[in-house]
Amino acid sequence: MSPNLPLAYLALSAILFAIGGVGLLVRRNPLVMIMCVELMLNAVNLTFVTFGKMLDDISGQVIVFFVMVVAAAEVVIGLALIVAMARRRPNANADDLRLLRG
Amino acid sequence: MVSLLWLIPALPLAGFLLLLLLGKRIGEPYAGWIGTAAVAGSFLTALVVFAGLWNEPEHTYSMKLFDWFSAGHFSVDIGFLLDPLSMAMILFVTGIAALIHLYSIGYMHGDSRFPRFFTYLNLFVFSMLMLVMGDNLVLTFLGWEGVGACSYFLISFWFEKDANASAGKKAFITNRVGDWGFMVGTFVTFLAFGTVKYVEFLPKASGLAQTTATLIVFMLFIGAMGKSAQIPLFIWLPDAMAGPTPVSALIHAATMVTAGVYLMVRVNPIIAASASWLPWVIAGVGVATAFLAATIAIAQTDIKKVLAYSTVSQLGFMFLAVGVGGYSAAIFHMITHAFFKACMFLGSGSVIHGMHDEQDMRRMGALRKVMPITAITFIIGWLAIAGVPPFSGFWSKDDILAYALHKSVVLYVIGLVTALLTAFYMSRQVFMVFFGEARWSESQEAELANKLAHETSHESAEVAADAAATHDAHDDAHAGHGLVPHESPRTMTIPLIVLAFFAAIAGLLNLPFTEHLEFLNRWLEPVVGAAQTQLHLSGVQLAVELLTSTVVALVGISIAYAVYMKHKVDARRIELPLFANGWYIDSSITNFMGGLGRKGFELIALFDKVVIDGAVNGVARATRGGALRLRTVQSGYVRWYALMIGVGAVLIVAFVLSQVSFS
Amino acid sequence: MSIVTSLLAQTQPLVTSAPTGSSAGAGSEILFHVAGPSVDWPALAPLLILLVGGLLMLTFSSFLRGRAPRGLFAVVTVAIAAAAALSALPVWARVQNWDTLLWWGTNHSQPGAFTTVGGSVGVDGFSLFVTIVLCCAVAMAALLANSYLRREDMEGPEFYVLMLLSASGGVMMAMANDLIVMFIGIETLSIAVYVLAGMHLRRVQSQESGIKYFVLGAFSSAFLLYGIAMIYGGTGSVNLIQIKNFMAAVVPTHNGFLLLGLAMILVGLAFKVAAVPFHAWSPDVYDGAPTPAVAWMASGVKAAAFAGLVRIFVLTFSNYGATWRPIVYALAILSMVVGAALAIVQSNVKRMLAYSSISHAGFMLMALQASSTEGTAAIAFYVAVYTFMVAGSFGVATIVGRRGDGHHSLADYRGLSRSNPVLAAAFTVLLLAQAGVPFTAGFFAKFYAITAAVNAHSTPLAIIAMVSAVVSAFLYLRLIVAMFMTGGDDGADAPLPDAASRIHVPASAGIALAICVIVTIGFGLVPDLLVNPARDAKPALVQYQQSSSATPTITGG
Amino acid sequence: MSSVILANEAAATSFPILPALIFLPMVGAAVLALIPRSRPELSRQIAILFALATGVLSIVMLCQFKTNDEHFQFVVTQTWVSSLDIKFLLGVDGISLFLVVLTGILFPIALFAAKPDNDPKGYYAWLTLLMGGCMGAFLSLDLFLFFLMFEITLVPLYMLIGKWGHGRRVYAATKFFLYTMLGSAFMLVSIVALAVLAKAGDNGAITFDFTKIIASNNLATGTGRWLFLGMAIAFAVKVPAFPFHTWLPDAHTEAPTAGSIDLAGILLKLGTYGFLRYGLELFPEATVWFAPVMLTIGAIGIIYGGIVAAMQRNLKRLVAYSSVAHMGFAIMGLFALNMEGVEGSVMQMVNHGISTGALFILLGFLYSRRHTYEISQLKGIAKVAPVFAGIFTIVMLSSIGLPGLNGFVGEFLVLVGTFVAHRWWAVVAAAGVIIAALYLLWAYQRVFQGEPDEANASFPDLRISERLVMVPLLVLIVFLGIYPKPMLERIQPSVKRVITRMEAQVDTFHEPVTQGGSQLGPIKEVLGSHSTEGTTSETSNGEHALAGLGVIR
Repeated sequence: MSPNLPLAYLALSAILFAIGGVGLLVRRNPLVMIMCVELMLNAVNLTFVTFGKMLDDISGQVIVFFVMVVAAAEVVIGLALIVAMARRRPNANADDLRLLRG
Repeated sequence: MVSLLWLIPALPLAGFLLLLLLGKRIGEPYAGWIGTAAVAGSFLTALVVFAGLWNEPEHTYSMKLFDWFSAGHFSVDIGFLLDPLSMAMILFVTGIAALIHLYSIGYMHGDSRFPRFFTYLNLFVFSMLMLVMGDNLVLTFLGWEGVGACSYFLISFWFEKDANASAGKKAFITNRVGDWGFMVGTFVTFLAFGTVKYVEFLPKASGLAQTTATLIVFMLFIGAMGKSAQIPLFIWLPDAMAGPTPVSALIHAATMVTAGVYLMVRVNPIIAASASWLPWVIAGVGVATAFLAATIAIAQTDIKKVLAYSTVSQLGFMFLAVGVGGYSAAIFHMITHAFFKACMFLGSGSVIHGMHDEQDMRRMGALRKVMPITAITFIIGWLAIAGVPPFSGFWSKDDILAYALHKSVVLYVIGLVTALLTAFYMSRQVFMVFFGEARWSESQEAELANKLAHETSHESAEVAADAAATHDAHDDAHAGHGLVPHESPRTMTIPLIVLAFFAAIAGLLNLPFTEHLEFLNRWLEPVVGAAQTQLHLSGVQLAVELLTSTVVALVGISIAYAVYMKHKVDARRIELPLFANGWYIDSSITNFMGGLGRKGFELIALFDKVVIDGAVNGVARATRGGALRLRTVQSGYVRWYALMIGVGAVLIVAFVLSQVSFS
Repeated sequence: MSIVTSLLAQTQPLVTSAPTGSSAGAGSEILFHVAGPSVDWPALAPLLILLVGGLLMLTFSSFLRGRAPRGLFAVVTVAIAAAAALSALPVWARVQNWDTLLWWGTNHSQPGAFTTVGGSVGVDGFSLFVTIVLCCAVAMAALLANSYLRREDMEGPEFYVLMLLSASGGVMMAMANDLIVMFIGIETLSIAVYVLAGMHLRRVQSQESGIKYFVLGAFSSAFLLYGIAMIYGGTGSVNLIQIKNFMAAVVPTHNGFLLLGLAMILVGLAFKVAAVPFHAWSPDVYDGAPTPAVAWMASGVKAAAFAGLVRIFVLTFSNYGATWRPIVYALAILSMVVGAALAIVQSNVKRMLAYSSISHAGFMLMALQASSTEGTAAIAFYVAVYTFMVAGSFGVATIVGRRGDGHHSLADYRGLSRSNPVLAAAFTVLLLAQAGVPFTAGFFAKFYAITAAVNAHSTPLAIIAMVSAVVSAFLYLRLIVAMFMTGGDDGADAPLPDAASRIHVPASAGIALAICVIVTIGFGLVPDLLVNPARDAKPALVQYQQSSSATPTITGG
Repeated sequence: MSSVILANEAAATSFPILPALIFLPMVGAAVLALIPRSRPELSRQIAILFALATGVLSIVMLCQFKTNDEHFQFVVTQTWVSSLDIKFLLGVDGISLFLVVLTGILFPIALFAAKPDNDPKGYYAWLTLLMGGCMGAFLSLDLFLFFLMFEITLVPLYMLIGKWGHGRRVYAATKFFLYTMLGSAFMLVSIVALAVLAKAGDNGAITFDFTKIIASNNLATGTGRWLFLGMAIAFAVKVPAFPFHTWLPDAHTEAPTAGSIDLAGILLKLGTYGFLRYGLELFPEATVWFAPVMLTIGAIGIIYGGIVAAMQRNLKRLVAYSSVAHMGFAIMGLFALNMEGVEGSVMQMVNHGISTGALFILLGFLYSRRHTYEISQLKGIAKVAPVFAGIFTIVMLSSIGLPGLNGFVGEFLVLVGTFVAHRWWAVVAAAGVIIAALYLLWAYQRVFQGEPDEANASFPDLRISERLVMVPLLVLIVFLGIYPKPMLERIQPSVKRVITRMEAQVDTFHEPVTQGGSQLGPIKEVLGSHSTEGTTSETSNGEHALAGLGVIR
């Protein structure tokens, strides 16, 4: 591994994180928004792995499993909420959720 | 005997308290008699005390009742200072007050608030006594304010008429302007001496820096100007005639208005220590007031207004005396003036009473036939004020003029002219009221006509006209009378006679011929001697002055005779509108207060509402407005919220990374 | 030592080359003879009681389908919460070095704050204090939920279970000595709350709030996690003690990863406490979510998040105060001012309370900013008092919301003093306490926060705080006006409710309200009762004491 | 110094009279809150009972008060919050004595004087609670406790105005609450900062004990000034001093009678009392430094309040603005920083409480008959109700400051003191006496004089019970006007203590005093530089008389 390679990974993960973040900001489909969040979390996972490698430390890679579990739980909840909403308001996108404001 | 001193104010105070609590139950006329008895007792006590005072060293006696209040270095007692000056004041105040109380029993007969009237009168006498007897400036101030308050109550005694109420208010507030000066004067005195007690600071006056002394006197003089109705604060006094006539006689002629003169005489050592221009100011204000008021009096038609302006004018004379260093002359004139002016006021009250509340002199005339006692006493008063020898006014006025001549010819000449005017307008009044044709038989019809006119043109509703109608209770009492004027009851005529007697002979107090005859001068010597201008007139000078005064008085009377008895000159050529309207001083001030002054006040009130309160409410509104605007940020869009989080994160990260050192 | 490494200590040989030859052949032994980290079970009892209690309740309730007696779940929940709180007391006594706790003698080998589970759980006064506060919050919310759920036809154990799980997440956060534990705690806490928020299926608002909360929460979790990753990268560990040790050893060159991580973690936690500008979710969620859930959110979630903030920033990053204190300073000002300002223009009471809770968060951030023992004591006091004030306030909102949970406008409170005088009086006390009126616990809470700020030389912040308190006082006055002063200039002459339109106050909610009011006034009159525990609740980071088995293996660095 | 101040009272009297003064009304409020709704008529009796008992206690305390003792008396100490050394520390000295007694007198009178329109239970409960709060504020010697009591008074008054007031009562009540609370926000920060910085407790711990803090005296100059400023804002709002006064007219106008009485009579004094106790005594240096500003505020208040009062069309607003003017005197006297001024100021506080309290009672009577405060609606009442008019006149003259009535003594002492210290302010302020007469007489004429119109012709005169309510106040008005000595001699030692401490603490400060006739030399110089016309300001280097000014520049 060349010395700069880890930095490239870090940069990649940062970019992925940013893409996820921006995606969440620009997309209206709740499903896509959840996917964006997933993308952000996975970008973090990549970071952890990279750091673990850089530091020669196993825990960086172990943490990833924790994160994946949490991310899965989140997705489950998110999907459940979306489904529940879709029953009442089919085809609603995120911008339609404006009952509460002010 | 001197130790009875405390009884002098205590009696009127007791009378006041008794009448205040039980007056209504006591009722008429006993309330009047109680009030009169209290003051008369006070006068008798004063006589006893007077007798006792002869035996006191330097004719001075002081008495401390109790500490009034003290804080830090400032301390004031309720204590009395009895010296020749205050003794003289006490005597004539209680004496005249007793007579006027007596007179009021008759005059106020039938009034629904009869007991209340005597309550106020007793309180007034008490306050006046505190004023003259107080042994310090603050106690004097207590009396000073007390008489002011009583004056307020009594002027607006018939408060149902707005004009009366306004007149009372005007008097109080105008006086308050003067009180400001009095207070500041007191403060400076305290600052300079560390005390406000006369016996403690007056002897040290000579050690005072000139400017300090000037400041004290000037401030006290402002106070005196208010109380004694000097230019420009004289405007309240003519209006004060709205009160019942005994009040005008007692308060606004004989006693209260002379308080300013008393004060000036009291602090004469400080005047002596003050800058040389200050006496000029006092004399100037005095003589100007005397002259101006005399010219105004020429053109008045209300019987009491003439007397009111004449009072202002005579007070001017007294200040002239103070200004030219003739303190004893000022007191002398004050006493003689008290007699003859009280006599004339009460006489005018008797006339008004007899004429069924008619005050317009143009509807009087030839009253000497129906009201002989009133007429004779009034005429004595007239001769006294006009300066006809040997009546009292002649001597006192001449005394002042002599001092004036010593100081400056200009003052003397103006004084003489004023004396001439005085003789003229007083003669005018006497001729219009007591001589000539009886115009009162037609006055009833005229009054009807006047009333009609009155209703159509409300503009002409001046205080004078309002006062002319006065109290309704009085009307009731005389309902069913014939149209003929009548002489007043004995309670009213006896005081008139007594006063007329003194108006005639009071000159004996201080005859200028030899030092032995100058009783008053010698009596006051311990108080004013040091500061008094010493006149050493030769016999010739004295004779010339006396003669000049006599001539002037006679000329004045003659002109009046020519105009008003013989009708050789049209009166309207003399009674100029300028004079009738009091040189427009009063109306200018009123206009200013009602116009620009009020505007200023309104502006400040507006400032309070718009700027001060507006700022408070504005902050509230701005907060609310800002919040409402901020509320739009909470748009309800999830993406927008996420953006806020993102932006916040970026900002925080940027701040944090700005601290990274890349070295 | 991170929990990860310690838990997986036995796998070490598989991954890294064995440090010593002796263990080369011991692989199979290790695999079967698990020598895990020592676990101080009593210390974990509160957490476990909440967690297991919740799960057991869920399990057993499935056997009772439809036959559960009224109020059973609420009673059980309260019992679980009480058990958890009680189980924390011996530990508290141990941490405080007390010889006895009531009748219960305590003898400890390790006095004072301690660390357990391989250094990944820190037990100190502060975490125990917050644990007890969380238990109280659960109990309050459960009491409110009992009648609410019945009223809204939502009966069942789910609400309580979620709340208990959420509380266990909160306890986890309070005890976290490791960033990953912290993260898991946060997620346990949050995920349950996402569901709670969206639980009222018949209310569209509830669903909307659930989705909003979820999306934004996940978004912010990503930030938090990224921050943790950066810290890990910068220090080589996710264990707070090791991070602190690292910084003590390696500072002061400013470590870019570390700082970036610090900022990101701050963002993540600031979101949880709803500090401006990360607050936008809270008004909408508080507005839409079922009101008892809001009572839990406002009290419990905030308390847990502040516990996390204290552990990470005050304890771990104390050396980096110059970096994070200004940020918290700014957040505190923004939260107090914006929260107060926006609160006064609301017409919905739940939104008002939401904004006011933002403002309260600002006060706690002010105390956090002090980064001192006074500051943490102030936070502890504030959190405790605030739990009861806000639970009580939302309790009133629960009751007044009536069936459908929709009567939350200011007009619905008009004339409450006539129809329900006691309820109105209770609400008044709670509102005045929130406004910081003397002789209520709310005043002391603000007072301590201010004292902490002044002590830390942040007087301008203290002044801004007090001014914003005045602004938000207007909000409470508006509510009081609506309840008491009808017929004034404030509104139309709408017909006033009389005794006939009395709102029914269920017994359980009444009990909760009474407790809240009594606590609010009681601590206001005798603040020492709470001040002393709050001062004793000192947070501490303690080096993991090596007990018998595990070998310390310093990794990373 | 703490031990010195409290020394003589180490063994306090057996009966804890001061806590009783605070808690008796509070217990009354609690009892009132607990009585059943079905017995509203009980509430009035209970409230009066408790208030009267408190009033009697306060008078008992007055009788037991040792006249020539500058120390705090009847001291009670009880630790409350141990961690911050917050104590339940009560004591009374000459400064607070009469304010306490005034509270004890005015509250029962206010209860007698007015009845609420509705819901008497709450009304009386709040009023008695307010009484306890006021007592507490005057008696506290612990800064924290003082703040609590100062602040707690807001709530009852807010409820009283907001619920039992007239017209725009909610606006007025809210404005009052928020404005005052904003002021105290600064005070709280100041108090906390003071406690933190002074570290006056044992071993440098935090304490809020007033006596300990003034004994320790370890504040830097600049700090002291900032802290003073923080306190001053709160007190200036409470007084209320120009330009922080606009809450007062609104609050007064809309408040129920009892609220107005107690607001004007007692609560405004919390501000001036605070200035004296927690300004002059706590921050001597800052006081001297700020004195010119405060004097100016006071003087402006006197003139400005009077002028604006003269332009009011509502009687209550008018009296409210007159309060601004009167309290201006109180402020000015305090910052004259000499015995005359400060004693006069304390007098003025009490006198204003009596006079304005009496005025509001009378206005309450008026309102109960005519249901209006608008001047334009009233006319000629003196004719139909002479007793009412007479009593009003006396009270009015007392308010104007007529010598012989109570209003004069305080005002005059204040002006004397101010003149000795800083003469131009006094000269300006003295003009306030003109304006006072202007607006009150103007209003009196419009309301009482003239011929009554139809609406006012049937105005009933005061009933016996109403007259009896006024008697104690009238007696006080006259008695304190003629013989204020008993009061002044009790105030004096404590004021002396304050001034002495100030001289000891501030290097260049000497109490501004006159020289007296024995040393006329320096005064010649002092006044010699004075122009009579009042155009130039003083530039003298006179030794003593100007020392007060010299220090301030």
